[in-house]
Amino acid sequence: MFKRILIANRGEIAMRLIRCCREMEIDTVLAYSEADKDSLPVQFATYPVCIGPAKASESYLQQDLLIDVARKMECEAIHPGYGFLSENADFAEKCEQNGIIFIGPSADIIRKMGNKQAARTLMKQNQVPVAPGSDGAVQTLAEAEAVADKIGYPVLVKAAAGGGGRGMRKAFSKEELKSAYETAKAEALSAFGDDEMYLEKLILKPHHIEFQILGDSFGNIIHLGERDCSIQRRNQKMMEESPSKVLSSELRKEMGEAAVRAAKAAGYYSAGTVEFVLDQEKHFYFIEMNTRIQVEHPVTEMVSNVDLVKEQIRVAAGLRLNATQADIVLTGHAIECRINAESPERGFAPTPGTIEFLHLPGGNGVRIETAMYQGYTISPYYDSMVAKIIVHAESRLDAIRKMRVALEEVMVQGIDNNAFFQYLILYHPDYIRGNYDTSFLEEHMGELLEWHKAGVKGER
Amino acid sequence: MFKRILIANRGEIAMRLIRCCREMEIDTVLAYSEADKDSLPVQFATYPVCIGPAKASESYLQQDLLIDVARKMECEAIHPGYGFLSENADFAEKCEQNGIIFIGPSADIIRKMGNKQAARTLMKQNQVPVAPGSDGAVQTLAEAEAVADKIGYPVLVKAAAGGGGRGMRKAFSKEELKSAYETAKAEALSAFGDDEMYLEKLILKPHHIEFQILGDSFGNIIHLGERDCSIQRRNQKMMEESPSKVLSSELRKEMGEAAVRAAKAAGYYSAGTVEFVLDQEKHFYFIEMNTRIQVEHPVTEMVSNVDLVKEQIRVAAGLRLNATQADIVLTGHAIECRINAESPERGFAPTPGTIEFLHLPGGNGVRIETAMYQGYTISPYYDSMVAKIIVHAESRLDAIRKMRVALEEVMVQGIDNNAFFQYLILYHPDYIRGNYDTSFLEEHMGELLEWHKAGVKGER
Amino acid sequence: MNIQDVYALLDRFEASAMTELSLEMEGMKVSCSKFNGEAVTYTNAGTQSVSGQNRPDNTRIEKNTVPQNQNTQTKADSQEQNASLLEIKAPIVGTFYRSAAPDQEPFVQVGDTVKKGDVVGMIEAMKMMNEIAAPFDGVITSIAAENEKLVSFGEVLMLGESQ
Amino acid sequence: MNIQDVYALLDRFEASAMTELSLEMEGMKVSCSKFNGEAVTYTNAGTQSVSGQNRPDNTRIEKNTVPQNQNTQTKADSQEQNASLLEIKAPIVGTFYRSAAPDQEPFVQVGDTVKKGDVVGMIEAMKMMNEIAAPFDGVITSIAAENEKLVSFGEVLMLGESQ
Repeated sequence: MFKRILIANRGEIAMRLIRCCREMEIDTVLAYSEADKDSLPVQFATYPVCIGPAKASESYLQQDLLIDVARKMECEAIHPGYGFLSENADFAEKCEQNGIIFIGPSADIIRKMGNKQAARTLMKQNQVPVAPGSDGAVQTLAEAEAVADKIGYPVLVKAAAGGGGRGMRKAFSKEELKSAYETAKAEALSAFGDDEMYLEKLILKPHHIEFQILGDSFGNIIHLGERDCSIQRRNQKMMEESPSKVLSSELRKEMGEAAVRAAKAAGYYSAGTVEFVLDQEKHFYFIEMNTRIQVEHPVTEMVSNVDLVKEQIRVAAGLRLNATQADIVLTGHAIECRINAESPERGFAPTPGTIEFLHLPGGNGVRIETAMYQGYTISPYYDSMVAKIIVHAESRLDAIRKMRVALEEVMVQGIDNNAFFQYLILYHPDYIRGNYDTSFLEEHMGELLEWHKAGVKGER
Repeated sequence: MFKRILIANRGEIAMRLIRCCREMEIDTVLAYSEADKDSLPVQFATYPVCIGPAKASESYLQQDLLIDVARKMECEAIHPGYGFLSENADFAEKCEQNGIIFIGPSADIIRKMGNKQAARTLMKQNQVPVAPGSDGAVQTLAEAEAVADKIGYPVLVKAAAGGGGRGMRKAFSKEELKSAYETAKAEALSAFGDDEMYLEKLILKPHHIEFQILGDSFGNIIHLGERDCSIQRRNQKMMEESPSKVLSSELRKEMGEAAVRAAKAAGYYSAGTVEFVLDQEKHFYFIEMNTRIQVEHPVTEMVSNVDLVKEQIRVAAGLRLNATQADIVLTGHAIECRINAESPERGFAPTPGTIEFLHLPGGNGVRIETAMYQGYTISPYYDSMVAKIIVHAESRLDAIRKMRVALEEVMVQGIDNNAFFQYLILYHPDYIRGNYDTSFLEEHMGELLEWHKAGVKGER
Repeated sequence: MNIQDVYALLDRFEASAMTELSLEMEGMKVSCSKFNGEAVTYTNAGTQSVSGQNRPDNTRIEKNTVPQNQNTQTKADSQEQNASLLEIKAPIVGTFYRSAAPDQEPFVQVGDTVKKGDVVGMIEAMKMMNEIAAPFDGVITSIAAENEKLVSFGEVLMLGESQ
Repeated sequence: MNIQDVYALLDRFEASAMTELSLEMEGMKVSCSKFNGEAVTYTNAGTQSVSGQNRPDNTRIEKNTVPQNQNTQTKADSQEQNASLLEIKAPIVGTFYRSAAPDQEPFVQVGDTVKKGDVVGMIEAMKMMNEIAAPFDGVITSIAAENEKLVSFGEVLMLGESQ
């Protein structure tokens, strides 16, 4: 096992990693920016090293600097967390070249899954369903139109190199396709320097269902069930749960097997996530594979009793997976709420500032992941997610109730946050019934914001 | 199910009960003393009612007042928590007489188990091993001497009505027995108004092993495994774990069955605990049955995945137990540390005062039970236990490491506490090897206090 | 920052050679001045926000779910603020009655003059009626407790002003 | 910024020759005055220690397990406190060298006089050597960074005094 690893991240995930390393008796070097000098991870890391100014591009994204610090501090591995360099193939490659283990899959795998069109082709070859679309790149508008006629509207025009919604346009008719194709292509060229485009059937109101994967370097791959991440605002996940209420056990089995096939096709190892959309008729389609530990990983940890970060580190150190597929027993129901320093009433604008009073929930089946403390100043430089509250209970309804109680306890004075907004979601009849897809927040936003404003509690 | 219950307690257990009730959608009336007006439970209860001044005898122990408030606030039941009135048969009886459900067993059962000598006789009748001793009360010194000669020294002279160490004396020889018998008898008379005495073999350096019991009013009784509570300072538990390292699975089964027999013999229902001592030769003897929810109940909750408080409330409402013995699967290992506002360096003297900075651990497998917050003033009127930290991990060693990490994170500025002392225990070679009994703290106190003073970390 | 801190601050000011001091902090404002270490006058515009500072105020969520709680707290707190008012507090938890029987007149009304020892209400606790006596000579200026409702120990029942 | 800081400030004021003081900082405003003494302009030398007030200090446990951390923190803090000293800080994270090569003399020693722009050390980062130039004319009064050890971005390497 590693003696020392470098943590190339901040906030709650840095705390998660440091705690896990301490439990495994691994020393941590925390590479932090000047803006984070008063942060909790700096207090708890074995060796905190300030690597640069607040701007991520001058600190957390400084690949060579991070590798340099890792070498000088005699770290055997780097854990990138999520975001920042976690899915950067070049960084993973540089680590490899410098004899440092990148805790994640190889640069090759990251690259392979990074090209959406290539990943799509690989999946098709391995009987993992993908949304109907072009068989490869489409070179011209005429070609795009032909494909769209074949698969039927609406369609999605996508850049192979795309990500974060850029280089992507919807078209509901032939008329719309022309401008969609042209603007997406132009955007892809300017954003990624690569205008390879392809077409996909646009799934309306899909469910976002993802499967957690664990693999080792001996070719063992298992899945740990799914997470339903359909509660999203502008493609940003807000609340996740496991198991999903929309999956039958047959469908769960089928999708889980497809996820394992997908991971095997990629020669995958480490922790990873296979994302699917599920349409209204319960057809599922591969979307992409995330090659990092995800924000919402605790949801899976709660139902599976597997420490994903620990397994990820063990596998990176060359060990075999601790569990086989048969060992994985999922029990109860887990929900996660992401607490963001943002103001729902002001369009979810970030609200950096100093926390004047802090009380977070606790008790039976309540897990908190955060780097906040009373007196801490939330920096305007980084992500507004400041805490994750995860609950685990016997049934979905029990978990919903437990989460309500937990959210009622959240007191973060000094900054606005979205805890009350999340609380309201838990009282929405459609959420309670499990009758929601990725369009839920958009469709009910007006209603929820009205409740928020009025301070009412929904249907109770 | 109940619509509203009265919480007749304070601090962390009040929070535990309030959270559980909220999850069950039961309203709570919190009866609190004036000294607790700024406490967290007052903030979270549905209806906080101040019932009297700080002194427990004028508030938390005011039986008639509590029942009066419960009636006026239309509570169907009273949850007494632990301590205070939780094992007071008269109070349970008054509740019954006033049509209020006492959440716990009946007054009869409490009374039956409260007389140590009667409980002992009941156990013997039901093949539950008790320590060798007198067959009933001993009336004279001569009789005591005869019994002691038969069972062999050392012996324990005990008052039938005794408790908390009063009315109890050790005797290692016939010479010592005379004064032991006489002083214990006199003490019992003055303390309990009852000088019925009996004799028991004194078990030297025993393990304190207790089994968690759940029973319903339909006669179903199950056990949820044991807790090893041998880390004690002056008969006060400090750290508990489950499972116990000293039990083989055969012995666990045997003791579990004895515990169920014990509970059945008492006609028990509700949550309860059967306490045993285990001697150096692995013989176990019934000591007493606790008829309340205990401080250390979370340890069992973590390994059994059963919410004991919820089951206790369900059973009190007349429902059947949710689980049969076969449903109970114990997984992993759990440890609890009691964080006390006390100064190990000053003889564990209580340290009431204001919490100037507070940070408590979190993350995967870490559970916090507390009513503390930053700015809260710990009252000198009540128990010095201010938090419980419970961890759950795959193996005992994993749990020990997780607890170390958790304790390292504890920051309670403004008052001294025992977190560092607990931390040191976790580094003691004998603790790590599971080589400890109730004499552990006494034997190693000097060593631990020296480490504490030096601020060293044990064997790392 | 709580009222104890303010007291400590004022004590320091008092003991010092300072003649003027004003401080704004954490929602609290205080200003004071003195001549030759003699008379101290101060206006305190923010006791409430001060004493609440280190206590968890109910959040928005809390406000919605536990209105009774919130109200009770606020009521009690707001009256503790004004030290110039005289208070009649509940000596025991129980049901408060403004009159001796439902069909009778209330013991007192707002505006009534009371003498120390006059009965101003009753609290029924554990089936016993407890008379509440005015602890001052003065005029009742407001009645905070509701008839036939449970009042907490120490809860302010009425306010008055001395004459 | 908490009330203890305010007390400390007032004590300083009291002990000083100041007759008036006003300070606005971190949402706190204070002003005070006293008679006697001569006017002195007050400069705020304590920002750092004040802002550290709301940060979790390492506890005893923490101190034992993470001594490196604690030391680094303390070192940085204590030196940032004293505003009258001039600081030479690391412009990049990397290995600090006091001399151009192991067998050569250090660029500077304590007591040396430096001119702005003089090389006082080097930091090797990503296989590049970066010369550290003195940002002032003055005398080196102490050298905080250890030779051939990693220094953090912004870490104080040396202190000096202007002449």
